[in-house]
Amino acid sequence: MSDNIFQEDPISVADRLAAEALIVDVDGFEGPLDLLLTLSRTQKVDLRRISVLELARQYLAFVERAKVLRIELAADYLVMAAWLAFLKSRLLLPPDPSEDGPTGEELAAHLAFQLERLQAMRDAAARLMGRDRLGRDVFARGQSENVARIRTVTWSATLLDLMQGYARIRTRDEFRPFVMDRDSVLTMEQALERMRGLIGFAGSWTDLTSYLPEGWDSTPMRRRSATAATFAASLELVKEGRLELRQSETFAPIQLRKRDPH
Amino acid sequence: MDDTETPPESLFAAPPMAEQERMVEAVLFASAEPVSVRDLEARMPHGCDAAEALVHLRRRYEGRGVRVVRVDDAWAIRTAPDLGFLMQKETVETRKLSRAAIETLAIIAYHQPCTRAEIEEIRGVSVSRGTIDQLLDMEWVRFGRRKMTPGRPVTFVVTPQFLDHFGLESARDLPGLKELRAAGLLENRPPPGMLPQGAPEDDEVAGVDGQSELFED
Amino acid sequence: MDDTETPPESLFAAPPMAEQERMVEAVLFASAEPVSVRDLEARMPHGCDAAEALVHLRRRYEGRGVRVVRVDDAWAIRTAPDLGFLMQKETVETRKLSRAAIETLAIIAYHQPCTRAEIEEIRGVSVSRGTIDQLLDMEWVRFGRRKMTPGRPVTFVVTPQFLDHFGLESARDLPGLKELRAAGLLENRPPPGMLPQGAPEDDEVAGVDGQSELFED
Repeated sequence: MSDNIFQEDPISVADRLAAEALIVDVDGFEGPLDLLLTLSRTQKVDLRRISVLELARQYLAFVERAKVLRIELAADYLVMAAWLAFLKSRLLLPPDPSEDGPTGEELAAHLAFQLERLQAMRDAAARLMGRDRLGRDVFARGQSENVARIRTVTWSATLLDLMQGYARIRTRDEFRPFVMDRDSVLTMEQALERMRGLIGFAGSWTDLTSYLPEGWDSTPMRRRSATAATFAASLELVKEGRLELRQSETFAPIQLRKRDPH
Repeated sequence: MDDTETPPESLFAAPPMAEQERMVEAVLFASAEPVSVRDLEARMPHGCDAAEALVHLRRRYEGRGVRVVRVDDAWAIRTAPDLGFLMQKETVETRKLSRAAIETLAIIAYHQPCTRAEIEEIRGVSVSRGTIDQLLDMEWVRFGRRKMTPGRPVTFVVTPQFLDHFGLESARDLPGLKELRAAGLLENRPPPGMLPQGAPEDDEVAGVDGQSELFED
Repeated sequence: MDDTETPPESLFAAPPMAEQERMVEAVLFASAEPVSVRDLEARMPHGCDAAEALVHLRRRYEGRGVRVVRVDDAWAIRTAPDLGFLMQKETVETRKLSRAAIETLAIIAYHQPCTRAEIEEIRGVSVSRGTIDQLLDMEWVRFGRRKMTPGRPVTFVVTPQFLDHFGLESARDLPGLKELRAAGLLENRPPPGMLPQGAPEDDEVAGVDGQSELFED
């Protein structure tokens, strides 16, 4: 990040051409910030002294040119264009006291900070990749020793295996054909088994609902399923001659009683 | 080593012997196989005398923890025989955990404390005894407190060793589904029509079955 | 080691330091991976001081063809960087990293622990699926602890393998780290008002829901 002596140099024709040449390769940019960073280089100043207003002009001109050339720009480029147009107006017009929010200068300073930070990370990445690297410049032991004396098996798995395993199970559900979640469904077989165990104690008329298994009234879905299964199981037991059912009127509670074998 | 003839005259001077010794040292260290004098010289700058460098290097390592040894007509660096007892850890054989075990482990980690029935519910297949025994044996999983539900089933939780192995501060640091998806880990979609029961993995590797016998009560 | 308390009196005296140095030398030579002081001491006889032995060993190898290097809290022997040219045969083809992956890696290294939203904020574009996946797969990056900000997003940190690959003793030794910090370029400065780049942040908040699902009962 060395200071540059051409701080306020007006943009030369060559730089202008270079900026316009960018249009040809709009796909080569990794988003608006990357494009802004490239455009900012035409100013030939330290990023900390960049003219954001000038940069906004360049960017908007770029977007205009793209329109003329009928290059379709991705939405985020247009969002950035709209934002820069707004920033430009804030920077050029005297501040409106009725409007709150950050000033144009604050917004410009943050944009400059973002550009500087992105450039700094790119420089850092380049320095990192330029280091002496294992397997290329520096080498590990080629022949790690294996004295096969004790063979203990250890089982290995990486965090990635673990997460992929979990992801595999969790996404399997997304693709199975629709089936009811079994934990909210009481099957008739389950209800029947339960009722067989309980009817021995049903000497007198008892409300059917009191035979619902514990915990099954927690949600409407579970309650409905348990009621239906218990009712169906009761009908089955009536058919077997082991139970009597009665209901005083439509929608009245259904009651049941053990039927003694004659 | 028998090769004592002088190297051919060269237009460029060979590096000093101390430097040649460094080179031989680095090559022997990094090579997967023993390296012959000829191969050493083929790699080193022109005019080097690998045989002589080996003599120096060999002397330098006398009495050290490693030695320069001759294997047939090639050379290698090996640990000193009297220190073999230190290498026991190197003999450990590492095997990949079976898919069933990984999935079971993942469910315990994400849902702990977690009963066997819950694991089966999530995996959609029954969990063989060997799988959990294996995880218990590895000390990645231990028994948690019993659940206060009918039957008071035992639960499983992951251990500090598990966290240590996977570099986690706590099980809470495991990334969520959304984050897994964002990282591209959920991309491999199973073929459509694949039923949960339809995935009868190599549920247990043969070895695991054998192991379960070992841990039977 | 931080642990400076004197070891408990032992019936057997620890071996002399020269002998301990040999042992450390043998173990480091035998292993391709870095070995921690703790692992060294676990293998060595009771009462040994691997950290001190390492100081001696490191000095002994100064200027040699191989060097004793520190990787995080572990130690390894590696060839001297100036001799890399001899090792063409050993060079492993590393997977070519995309520019996005390289930048993402640098951002994680310099800003760690670092969330996905922060990476996106700095790069100004969303992080594609494969990018972090690739870094995780190479084991240069792993999940760190969750951030104590709304949504408790997961973070990424670099691994010892990353340090080993780039020849760094610790993440504090990243090139230019101090200067970047002094210049305020490692701060997470929130944008004044609304910037288009701020958008990924919301995404992270939505992540809470996905996350909580996992930890239901």
